[in-house]
Order: sequence, then structure tokens, then C-alpha cells
Amino acid sequence: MGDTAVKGTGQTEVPAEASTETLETSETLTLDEYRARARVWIRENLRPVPAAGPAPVGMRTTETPPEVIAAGRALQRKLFDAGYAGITWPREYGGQGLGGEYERAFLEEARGYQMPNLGIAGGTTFGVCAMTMLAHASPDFLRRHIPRILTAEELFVQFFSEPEAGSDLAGVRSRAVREGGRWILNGAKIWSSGAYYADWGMCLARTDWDVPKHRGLTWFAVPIGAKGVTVRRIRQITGDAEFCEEFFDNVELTDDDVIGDVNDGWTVAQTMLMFERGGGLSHGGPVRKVPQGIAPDLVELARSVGRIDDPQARDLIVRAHVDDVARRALMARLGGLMRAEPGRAAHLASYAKLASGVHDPVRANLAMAIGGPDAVAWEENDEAAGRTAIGFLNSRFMSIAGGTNEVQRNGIGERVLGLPREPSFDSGKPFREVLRDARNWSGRAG
Amino acid sequence: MGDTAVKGTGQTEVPAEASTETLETSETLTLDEYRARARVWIRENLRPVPAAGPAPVGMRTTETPPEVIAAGRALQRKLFDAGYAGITWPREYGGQGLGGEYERAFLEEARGYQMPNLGIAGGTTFGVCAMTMLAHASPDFLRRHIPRILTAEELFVQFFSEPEAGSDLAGVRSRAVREGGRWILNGAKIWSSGAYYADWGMCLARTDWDVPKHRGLTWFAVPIGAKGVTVRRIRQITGDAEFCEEFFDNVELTDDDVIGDVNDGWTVAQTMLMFERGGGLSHGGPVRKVPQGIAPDLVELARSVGRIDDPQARDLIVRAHVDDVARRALMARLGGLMRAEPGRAAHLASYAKLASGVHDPVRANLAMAIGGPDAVAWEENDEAAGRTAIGFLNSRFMSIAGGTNEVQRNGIGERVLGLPREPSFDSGKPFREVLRDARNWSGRAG
Amino acid sequence: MSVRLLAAATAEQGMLVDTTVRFIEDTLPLTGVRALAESTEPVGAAYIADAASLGWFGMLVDERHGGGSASGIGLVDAAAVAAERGATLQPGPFVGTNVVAHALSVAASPTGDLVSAGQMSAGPVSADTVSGEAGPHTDLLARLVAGQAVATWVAGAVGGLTPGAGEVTIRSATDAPGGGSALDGYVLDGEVRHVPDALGCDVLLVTGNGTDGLTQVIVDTTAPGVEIRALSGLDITRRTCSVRLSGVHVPAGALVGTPGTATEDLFARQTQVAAVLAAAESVGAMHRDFELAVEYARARIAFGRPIGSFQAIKHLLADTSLSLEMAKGLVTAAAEALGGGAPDGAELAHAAKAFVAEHGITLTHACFQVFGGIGYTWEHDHHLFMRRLAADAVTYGCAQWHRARLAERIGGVG
Amino acid sequence: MSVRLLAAATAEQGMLVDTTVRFIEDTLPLTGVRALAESTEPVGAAYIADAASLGWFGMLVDERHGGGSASGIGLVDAAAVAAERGATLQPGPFVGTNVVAHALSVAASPTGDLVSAGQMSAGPVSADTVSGEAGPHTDLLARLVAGQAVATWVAGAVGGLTPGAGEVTIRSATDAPGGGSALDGYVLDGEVRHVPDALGCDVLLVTGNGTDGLTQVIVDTTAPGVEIRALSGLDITRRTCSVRLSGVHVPAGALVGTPGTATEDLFARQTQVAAVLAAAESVGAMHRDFELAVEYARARIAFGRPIGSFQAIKHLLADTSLSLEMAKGLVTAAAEALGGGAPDGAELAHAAKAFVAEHGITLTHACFQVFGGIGYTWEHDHHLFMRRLAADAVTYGCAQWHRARLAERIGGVG
Repeated sequence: MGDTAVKGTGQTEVPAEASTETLETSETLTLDEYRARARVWIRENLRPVPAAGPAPVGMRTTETPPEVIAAGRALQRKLFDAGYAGITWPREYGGQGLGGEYERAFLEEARGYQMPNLGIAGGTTFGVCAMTMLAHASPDFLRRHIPRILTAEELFVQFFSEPEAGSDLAGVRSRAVREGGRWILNGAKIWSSGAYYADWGMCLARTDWDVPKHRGLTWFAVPIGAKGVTVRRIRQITGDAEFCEEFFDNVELTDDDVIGDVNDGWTVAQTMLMFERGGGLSHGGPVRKVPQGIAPDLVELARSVGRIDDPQARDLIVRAHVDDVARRALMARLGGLMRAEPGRAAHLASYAKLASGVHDPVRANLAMAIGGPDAVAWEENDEAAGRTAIGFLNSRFMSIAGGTNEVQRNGIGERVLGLPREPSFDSGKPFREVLRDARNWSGRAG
Repeated sequence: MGDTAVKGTGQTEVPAEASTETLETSETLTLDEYRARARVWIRENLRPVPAAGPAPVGMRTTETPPEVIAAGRALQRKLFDAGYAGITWPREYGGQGLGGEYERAFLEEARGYQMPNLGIAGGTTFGVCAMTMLAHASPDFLRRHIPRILTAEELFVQFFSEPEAGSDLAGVRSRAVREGGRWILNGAKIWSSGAYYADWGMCLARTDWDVPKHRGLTWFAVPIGAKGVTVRRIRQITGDAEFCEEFFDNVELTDDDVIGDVNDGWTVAQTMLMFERGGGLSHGGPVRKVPQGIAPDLVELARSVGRIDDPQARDLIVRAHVDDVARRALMARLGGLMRAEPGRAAHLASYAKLASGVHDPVRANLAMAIGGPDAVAWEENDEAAGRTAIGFLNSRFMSIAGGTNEVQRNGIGERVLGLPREPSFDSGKPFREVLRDARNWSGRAG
Repeated sequence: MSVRLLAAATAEQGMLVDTTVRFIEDTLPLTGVRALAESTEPVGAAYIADAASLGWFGMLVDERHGGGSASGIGLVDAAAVAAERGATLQPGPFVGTNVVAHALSVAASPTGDLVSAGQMSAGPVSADTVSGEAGPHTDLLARLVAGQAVATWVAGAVGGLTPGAGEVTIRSATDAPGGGSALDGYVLDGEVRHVPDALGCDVLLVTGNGTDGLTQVIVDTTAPGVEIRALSGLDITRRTCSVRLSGVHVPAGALVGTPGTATEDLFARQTQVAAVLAAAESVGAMHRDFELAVEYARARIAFGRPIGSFQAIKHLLADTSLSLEMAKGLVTAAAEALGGGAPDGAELAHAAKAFVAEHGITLTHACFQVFGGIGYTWEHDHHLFMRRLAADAVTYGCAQWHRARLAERIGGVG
Repeated sequence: MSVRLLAAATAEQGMLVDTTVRFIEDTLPLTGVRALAESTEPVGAAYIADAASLGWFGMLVDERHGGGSASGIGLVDAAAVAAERGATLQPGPFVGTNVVAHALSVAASPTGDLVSAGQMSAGPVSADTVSGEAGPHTDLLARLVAGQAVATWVAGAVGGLTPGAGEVTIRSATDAPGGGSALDGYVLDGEVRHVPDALGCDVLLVTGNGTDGLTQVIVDTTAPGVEIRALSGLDITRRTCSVRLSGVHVPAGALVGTPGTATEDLFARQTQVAAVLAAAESVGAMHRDFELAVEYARARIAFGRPIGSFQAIKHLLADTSLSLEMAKGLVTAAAEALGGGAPDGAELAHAAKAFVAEHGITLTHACFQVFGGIGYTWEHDHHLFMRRLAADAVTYGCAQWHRARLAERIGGVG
């Protein structure tokens, strides 16, 4: 679950880019000129976003239809050709090399227009994988892959979690062995969102078993179509199958596929986790606070089941609302604290994650209580009526995916509150011994 | 806090005894004859219990006035002289040596009559200390002390918990050192209920620092009036001062004062904890289930603050009631399970303790919510109005005293559910190293 | 693998539970339930008949009506069976059939007031003492007990039991368009949603508003004007249905009990019996979901340790275990009291359903947290329990409804 | 040691908080509060005057009335001060005096409708624009701001704010027994309990029912017929009082604002301002109780480890920390919005009080569990915070009351 985390659909985080052709021009433009020009291009080339219905209660990981992805790839290419892809990314890898203010200007102008929809893998590619690559991969690697990412020819997903390594992300057991100048990859990965339509996986494998677990790990770019890679879609409890599971059977890779240094994969992973957990929060301005009235989705729900005048339903709505505004206020507070002390940003981010992990289920339960019998059974094909139930099934997503509540609580306890450390049983010995000792657990220690 | 725990006032658990004079007679009596005779004696010698007001919300550790204790001692003596003290206790130590059915018969007849009130120390003396002594002390010790306990000349309290050893009961640091045929005791104890009016303390001290913590402990009987013993009453958050703290400054003890084997104190402690935590539960019949209506105390409270017709107050009352009946039903269920599997009784008792630890605070909060402003401030000297607040202050008693919620959860997790053990950092090395290592805690382990 | 709802089961109760567990394992274990869920079939007639032979449908029926139970208190036995059913997410209207059979049995007794009286399966047969003839529903009762017919209860929004579900109007046929004599019986109109397992039932016990107050009648599902439609639902192991009654004629003999106050009392008792049995089924589901989570916590390794050795997991499971034990105790106590005619029977029944409805949801969330990612997969059984527990929480009255019944009793006794 | 309520304090706000913290440390640290609690003395006049010189009582008062604040939004500054006060359990009517001063300042503005308008300390003085004369309470306002007088608000059960507290009747003196002219003002009768810190106050703002609807007047505590009695209370660091008004005459000039709808609006605003400031004080108390618990968890050794290394304790504190951060964020957001005239100001104020009232109780329970036995001792400070938080939870409206205000707004915006 670690691999999709806090990104939502990823959509809004796809940085829009500018292509090489217009580079010179853009650079000489003032921000206002750039903005004006972008506005013209956007109006001529993008379509307005269709009016949306009310947001569903809870998060839903809906599948993106193949034709939508195809259209998304085409549109991303169009952005690239027009010079609006990778606006802040380095020019040598196909980006525009402009400042963040240019990107913001473009995004502000594009608000209300449809940007490329590359599904959940799009968010992972642009928001997590490419950002991590730019920080750690070799120039050769970047020259090969980043331009193709910017044109949406290469969509990347994370091959990070494993069936036996979920919360314990560094506990991966997939192994890459160097043989005759090549790397032979074996193992399994899970929770890779959208892998079934992506092109590459960014894969963490163990390359040394005789050092402690955080060492001996290496990242590889794995072509999903390569021989020996099997992708299986995982049917989720909601019936969707956005997540995938991969099996690697003697997959052959080369040194060109290595991202970052061999056996230094955990350093790379830290960067990746920062992007995945929304580490960007600290760079943004204050979170925009839009008064939204009182829990509009639950008010709508109460109306639809005829309980809008029921005092107990109204109290449940208000309870959800109080938590809603407290969570919004928390985000604003965290933004302030992070700007004041950027060094603590990564640790403070645990609060945002934990708030979702703790309160999403509470809110989903409130919605079920408001919905009553009508939230539990509904007329066949009345999708709107089923939303509360879907929200309920999905409500623990944030409490598990991308670092469980327990992991966040440890982080807050130790790194924010300064409480003494958890005893560690896996950091001081070769990983192969960790596995053996865990199987023979007796509780004996120091 | 460990030392008063689950016993309530202890009062009802004081076994009534029969003195030596009537021994022969009693033994030849049938149960019915015994009962008839006891009835006569009771009507002639005991006073009816005065009608009580409604029970306060939550538990209150009220102090027992000295004159009440004095009267209690006299009455206990009277019972002893009549042959109704220590009914089931061995004859050689002053008891009557009769079966439990005789004791039950006496107690049933005495229902509604005032039995000796020896305050909280009385419960500890008869229900915990004496029972533990009978199981572990030497015949000599028992001959010296038990008869004087039965006549209430010696009231015992526990000297068990220490300022630095609360939940971690075996972590005591009070030390007894053998010097020239005597034991010299130094250290401090805390949470000894009623020590300020008791005569003896049953005290756990470390007698060997070079073995793991559960070994190297020994129990002593300490005269509270001995030279070097200082008793300080602890003012509690409710304003009461039932608990005490003791300081030992080179207190001299002899081998005669040792209870159980030297360095085998933890074995004795296990017996004591069983009595303290109400291990008797498994021997009783099914818990009597008396329908009590819906949370009478809270209904009374809601009436007194004028909210008995407020739907939200009524819902809070019902919420408390649902938990109340669930807790009563739990006790009945535990009784059934314990009778079916007596071997699991001690582990199952954790459920009863945890239920109180978890739900008492919830209930106290509900009471505060029902009481509203009138539960937070009241007319000077209106004691009834202050009960809700006292209940609130006291509501975590069961979650902390006599094994915290956390200790119970560990017990249920490991010994009932069979979950893997907590890593231990204090069981495999000399106690003096445990203390040193804890101070230098780094979290590193296996 | 048994839920062991009863802490102190008699030998007879132990046997009933054992045969029930074995029957389920042999005929419809969880894998079978899963397969059935993905098809559209209701549970088969053979399953019902075999279950009936174990005594599943006669425990709340007077012996003179062909009922009987393992112990003196049929509701306790029925609750024990319900818990085992819940642990394996058995489909089909067990609660419905038992409630209907019980209502028929009570209504057929001369006073009809077993509600406040005594033991659940005591009381004489109406045939003997009232008219000398067989009661109106004797035959149906026998068929229900024998598993030759299945029934469910169409209560709808009566008394707020199922908010938004709709209600049925029961008019005398004489008042209906076209008229007729009193012998013609009644005409039913209305649509009620959220009827558990109506599809596949032979008869419905319909509660509705009549000229003389609350009225209950038996309706054959094959009668003209009866339309039953399955709804989509969160709980895929059980089918909630919509029942539309359009001018459905039933004979006078279809009446169950006397309309008005007596039926209100019987209705109240039906809600209480349904509450206990539904809560017992939930407790079974809670038990199994929890058991799976404990097994997982023992086996799953992370950070070099089995995750169950972490206090975060261990204490979560301990707290969950506490509420599960409380739930089991409370359901048992309610079954004993309501079934045994104790003064606090109704009170305990409402409390049990309120407690279980809320703690079932809490429990399944806790288990989900222990499972982590694996709990998100369709293949893992957890979501089946999660779905069931959420659906159970509102079936036969949500926690709020049952608490409201208790609130009405504040200041009284029992 | 600062609570640091504001995540992004300006330099001026930082200075205000620093001087406040230093002032408290120097004049009335927790040891002093404890001593004061065991005596019967109210807080001294010197303390009030010094506090006033730091700006404590002018932040919600228009500049033209002598008020002023460190930042543009006085309520944010006042909340920051309140939080520091709460952390050290400062006694005295800080919330009361500020609410009264604010009410006087708003009522003295020509439209009197700052309620819905804008910045908290903006708006012209009535003296300038309405009549050319000084407003009726100009002098009192100046004294409050300068710390020469202290005030509290006697609201009682008006609007359900303090259930069971009683209400005051405010009649025109002409209607009162004995009669009189309109110039004679008003006569007040009634007893109101649960008035915070009334003992030691110079004036009271009394809200009551008058002939023309809701009416507010200023009452001198020395006026004949005013009787103030301290109640016993859970919170020993603050005195809740009963105020009895027996035929108390006040002049016409004692009126604050216009009776009826305008006063209802002002009353609503007063509840919101009080909610924000009281919540801010609570958050301060939460902060310090929590800080003590974290310190204890770091230092206390059991089972060979610091107890904070156990997940049971660590995770409890992490969850508690989350709700504390949410509380701080919400109080700040409410102060910004209500003080800054944002459309959702009222909504956030009610939400903040509701959130803090409930989470304050949860937090103090969590801290108690960490302290274990030591928390039971009178000597340990924990119980002082526990008492304060429980009392705060119902002062100026309990969680339920504030949620009810939000429920009224369902379907609207802001």
C-alpha cells in the first residue's frame, strides 16, 4: 500500500511542462508575458473541466479507462511540444528550466481546464519517481528516461512494497544478483498502483544479504514488458483493481538500469518517501482556506435519506464538521510550523498523515450512521447511493497505506516529542539473521 | 497504588470467625444448627446496618475516622470471643477450622448487620496479608501473628509498591541487608492504604542485587512503630489522605520477621497478587444478577440538575447503561469460563480489571456531561452535588492501581490470546545492571 | 472453531452447537458462501431442510406447535446457533424465520401475552383451549419448523425500526375498492425496502397499519401483487430486498394476533427477539474476524519481530478482545433474560443490539488495521466480515433506535 | 515554556507572548497559583494593573476607545495571551473582562454591527458620529483597558449557554414596584450561578430578559441588592460564583446596545468571542499537562526501560499530541476568522470550543494514565490541570451547546 499514499489521484500534481522549442522564447519572457501567452495557448488547446458532482464520501481509487489514458498521453505530448511540460525541470533532460513562479502561473491559468489524465500511475511518475530520479540517477539515465517521461511515453510506477514487507519497507526480500555483467532479478512486489498500464517499474531489490537491512538495497528501472515480469491486478474490496502485484522470474537487467548507487538504495528511498508523503507541503504558501459550509457531502447524504431534519443526524453531521475544520486548521498550522522550521518538515508531516488515518474511519462511520439502512442496501445500479458504503470500505486507506498509523505514531513519538526509541531487532545484524531470529521470536532481549 | 486495588473497602470480605471456646460445640453442630445458633447470637450482639444513601458515582476512598476503627477492633474481638472469627482458618492459629459452608451461613445470617469496620487496612489484613501468610509463612510466624490478627490487635498493610516501582512491582529497590544476625532495612514504600493507623506492614525488600529482578526478593513483617519507620500520609487529588508513604532508615528486623523463604519473595508476591486481584472470583457461584433499572445514579443526577427530560442527557444515560449491563454480563461470562477452566482464571481476571480501567473513565465523563455546570461548581458544603466531580477525579483508579490497563492488556494479549511476547530487558541479568542499562537506554537490542 | 457464545453450555447445548458447526462445515463453509455471493442463487432447499432437522427453526416455538429446544430456554440455544452461523456468514433468513415462527406461536397461545410472561417455549396451544380447532397457522408453523417453508419479516419503518424503508397499509377487504365481506380478509398496499432475505421465502409476516391499529398478516410470496426485488448491498453474503405489495388480498385467517395494542406488544417482542438473534449472528462474525486477526498478528513478521509482539498491535487486540467478550456475555444474558421471562429481558435485548451494533464496527476496523494491506484484497475474507457487520448494525434496528427504546424506560425497572 | 499557539507569529506577537510569559513567571507562577487556590483571596490589583500594561484587556477594544493590539487582529493576540495564561492556570476574569470590554466597544459603535462586519478592533467611536458626546461607557471602557477595573459576564442560562444557571429579569424602573420615570433606568432581579470569577470584579455585564427582548446592562458590584457568593468547585484555581440580584436599580445609561434583535446578535458574538478565548485558555492548560506527561515518560523507568519507549505510552502520547496540534490550529483559525471578519468566523468559534471541550478531557485522561500513581497525589500539578479542563469544558457553553449552534447553520454557508 506504501506506493500510492498521500497523493490522491495525483492529477493536480502533474507539473505542466514547456518543450525545448519554446525554451529560448520563454526564458526571455517576463512572468506576466509568460502568463499571458500561456493563457492564450491554454484557451486554444485545452478543454474546460466538465462540472463535477459532489465528491464521494471517503476516497475511491477508481480505475481509469484505457482510452482516457491514451488521450492523456496524447495531451501530455501536446503540452510537451508546446513547451509546457517540465516547466521547472532541467533543460538538459527535456524540461524548461524555469522558476517555480512560472509553473504556478501556468497552473493558475490552467485552472478549470482539463490537464492530461494519466491515471494513478501518472501521479506516481511525475510526482514521485521522476523527482527521485532527478535527485539520484546518473546523467545518462536521466537523459534516457526523463524526456520520455515528459512526453508520457514512459509511465513509471513504484515496485516498493512486497507481500512480506509492507510497513517494514526496508525489509524487502526481492533479490538482484550480479551474474556475468548483468543483474538477475527474482521476487515479488505488491501495491503498485496502475502497473497494469504503466511502462516501467522503479524497483527496490536486495543486493547484499550480509549487511544490516537498510544497507544492501539497490533501485532498478524494470521494463514492465520484460521477459520474466508478470503483472497481476489485485481485486480490491471495493471491486476495483487499480493495484497490482508483480512477480519477477529471472528478469535480466543491466547496469544502465540502476538508479542511484548500488547498495545505497535506502538513501534513494528516503527521498522517494519524502515526495510520496507530500514533503512538498513545506514549499507551498499557506494552505488556502475556503469556507465550505458544514460537511456538504454529509448534508447531501442526510437529505437523500430523508434525515436532514433529524436532530441526531444533524449532530453527527456537526461532529464530522468539527473534525473537518480541525483537520483543515491542522494543515494550516503545519504549514506555518514547516515554514518556520523546514528541518522538521518531514517529521511534522506525520501529523497530517495520522490525522487522515485516524479521522477518515471515524468520518466514514459517521456517514454510515447518518445513511442508515439506505447506506447499506440500495437500488441496483444506483451508484450514488452506494458511495457511502464504498467510502466506508475505503476508509482505512490512509491509516494503512504509505506508512500505517502505528508507523506515524512512532515517528511523532520519537522524532517530534523526543520520546526514547523503540527497541530495534533488525538494524544491527545481517538481514539474513534478522529473518531467522524473527521466526524464532522469544521476546528475550538485552 | 498496587496495594489496595480491586478490593473495594474490603469490609464484606472480612471473614467472620469463631473463637476457641465454642470450637468443640461448633464442630458437632449440623449446618442448620450452626446457622440457627449464629442467628441468635447475631441478633443479640450486632447492630443493624443503617440505611445508606445512593452510591456515589465512581469510587471514593473515604477516610475511616479513628473512633470507628477503635469500635471495629472491639467488635472484631467480640466476634473472636464468640467463636465467629476465622471460621475457615486453621484451629492451631486461632481459627475455627470449619468448611466454607459454615462461613457462608454465618455471613448470610449477618447480612444487614454491622460487621467490624476496620477501614481499608482491615480488608488488606484479612483478605490479602493473612491469606498470603497462611500460604507461605512459618508455623512459628503464624502462631505469633494470626491469633492477634483475628482479634484485630494487629492490622497489616502492604509495603509493596515503591516510588520507583509501580506497575513494575518486581522492580523494588528497598533493601534489607543481613548484618550480625539481624536484617537492616532501608528504602521507601508508597500507596500503602491505611498504614497511618495500622500496626504492621508486610514489606517486600531486595536481599540480593546480583540475580535477576524476580529473584533476590524477600518479605518481612515490619512493626510500623519500630525505630526508623516514618509514615507520611499522602494527600490525594480528592483531598482525602487514605494512602501513605513510608521511609525506612536502618530499621532493624530479625529472622522471625521473614515471611516465606529468603530470596523467594516473588513466589509469595504471586499469591498475594492473586488475592489482591480477587482470585476468589473463580470459587464463587454465578454472579448474582439483579436488574437495577437504567443507571439509577445517573438518572438521579439528571433529575437533580433538571435534565431528566433532555433527550441528549437521556441518551448519555442509556449509553452508560448499555456499558453497565455489558460489564455485568462480562462478569457472569467470566465466572462461567473460570468454573469451566480454573487454570485460566488468573488470566481471565484481567478482563474484569481492564473493563473497569477502560469504562470507569468513560462513565465518569458521561456523568460530567450529564451534570454540566452543576457538576463542576456547587453550593459550599453540598456534598452530594460534589460527588460527580469526585467520581471524575477518581475515575482512573482502576486503570492505574493494582496493575495498569497496559499491564492487563499485555496479560490478555500474551496469556489469553497467545500473542508473541514483549521483548524483555530486565529478566535475564542482575538487577543492578538492569537499572544501569535503563538509564543508558538507546533502543538497541538483539 | 466454535464461537462458544455460551460460557456454561449444557451437554445438550454443546451437542447442538457441535452439530451446527459440523453441518455448516460440510454444506456451506465460507468458500461456499463466497461462491454463492458471486452468483444470484438463494440458499438451497436441501440446506434449509437439513438445518431444520438440527432444530434451527423450532427453538422459539411452543412444543405443542411442534417446537422444542435443547435447553429450557430456546432463545439461548437459538442465539448459540446464530453465533455459529454468523462466524461463517451463513446466508438465508434464520432470524426472519425464527421471528415469524415465534410470533405465530405466541399469537396462537390463548392469552397471547407470552411477551411479559415466562419461558420462551412454554404456553398451551390455542387449538386446545380456545376453540378446540387447530389454530389458523398451525400448518404453516409445522412447515417452518420442518424447514419446508422459509419466512421473513416485513417490518419496514414501523416504529422507526428501519428508517426510510416505507410502510404497508392493511385495509379490511370490505373497505377496499370493489368491496367484499369481512370473510374476504385484507388488502395490503405499500412498498418496503430493506427486508432481509425476502427472495426465496415462501411466506412473509407483514406488519402494517390497519383500521384497528397495528396489524400483522401472513402473506404468501406467490400471491398476486407481491413483487420482491433484490437490492444492491454492502453485505454480499446476504440479500436485502424490496417488497412491493400492490393490492394483495389475503384471507381473514392470515391475521396474526389481534390488531391494536396486542399486536403492538407482539411487535415489540419481535423486535427484541430479532435483536438478540441478529446480535448473536453479529457476535459470531466478530469472533471470526477477530480470530483471523489474532492468527495474522502471530504469524506476520515486520521489523524483525512478529507484529503481535508490538504493544500497538497487542493492546489493540486486547481491547478488542475485551469488547468481544462483553458482547458475548451481553448477548447471552439477553437471551437468557428475554427467553426466560426475566423482568429485564427487553432491556437487555435492546442493550445487546445497541452494544453489538457499535462494537461490531469498531472491531472490524481494528482487525483491518492489524491485517494492513492484505485486508484490502478481495481474496482475503476480512472484507466479507466488515460488510456483514456494517449491514448487521442497521438490520432490525440500529444502535440509536435500540437506545431510544431504552431511553423510554428510564426511571422504570427492567 | 511558551505554548506557542500561533504557528506563524509576527515579531510583535512574539513580543507580546514573551512579555506575557515573563510577567506570569515573575508574578504568579504555578506555585503561586497553588498558594492562591488554598487561600480565599482573589488575584491582586497590582497583578491586574501590570497585566493591563501588557495590553491584556485592550485587544478587543477599538483604538478610539483606547484599545489596540499587537497585530491587525486583536482576537488572535488575545488568544495567544489566553493560551499562556491557561498553561499556568492563571486565575481572574481575563475572558470575562475582554468579552465585556469588547461588547461595550461594539455597542458603542454607530451601527453596532461589527458582529457581521469586519476586523475586531475597527469601527468608529459612537461619540464622534452619533451624538457628538462621549458614549455612555467610555469611561468604564478606559478603566477596563487600563486594568483599573475588572469585569465579568453574567449570562446564565440565556440561550441555553449555561443550563440550570438561572436567568435575570430586567424591567424598566417605571414598571417596577414604586414606579419612576424612564430616566430611572432598570431594575434587575434573579439569581445566576456559574459566573466565572465574579468575586473581586468591579462591574458585571448582565444579560437578561427585558420588556423589549434580550437586554444587557452594566451593574456595579457595589450596588445595593448585588450579592456575590463563591461556590465550591472542581477547579480550585478559579472561583465560580453565584450572583444574586435583588431589585438592583441601574441608571438608563447602564444599557449596553439596543434591546431585542441587536442585543441577540451582540449576545451571539459575545458567546463566540468567549468561546475562542476560553478555548485558548484550555489549549494552554492542555499544552502544559501534556508537556509534563511527555517529560515524565522520558524520565520514568519501569521494566528496565524508560516508559516512553513502550508503544503503549508512546502511541498514546502521539495521538494526544495530534489532537493538541489540531486544537491549537483550530483555535488559531477561529481567532483569525472571527477576529478578521471572515464569513466562517462564528462557525469556527463554535467548532473550536466544541473540539477543545471534548479533547481537553480526553487529553487530561491520557496524561493521567502516563503519570500513573503519582498523578493521584495532591502535590503533583496534574490534577490542577485536570480540574481546570473539566471546568473549562462547560464554561461559556459545553461542547453540546456549541454543536447545537453549528447544527442550526447546516445547509448555510459560513
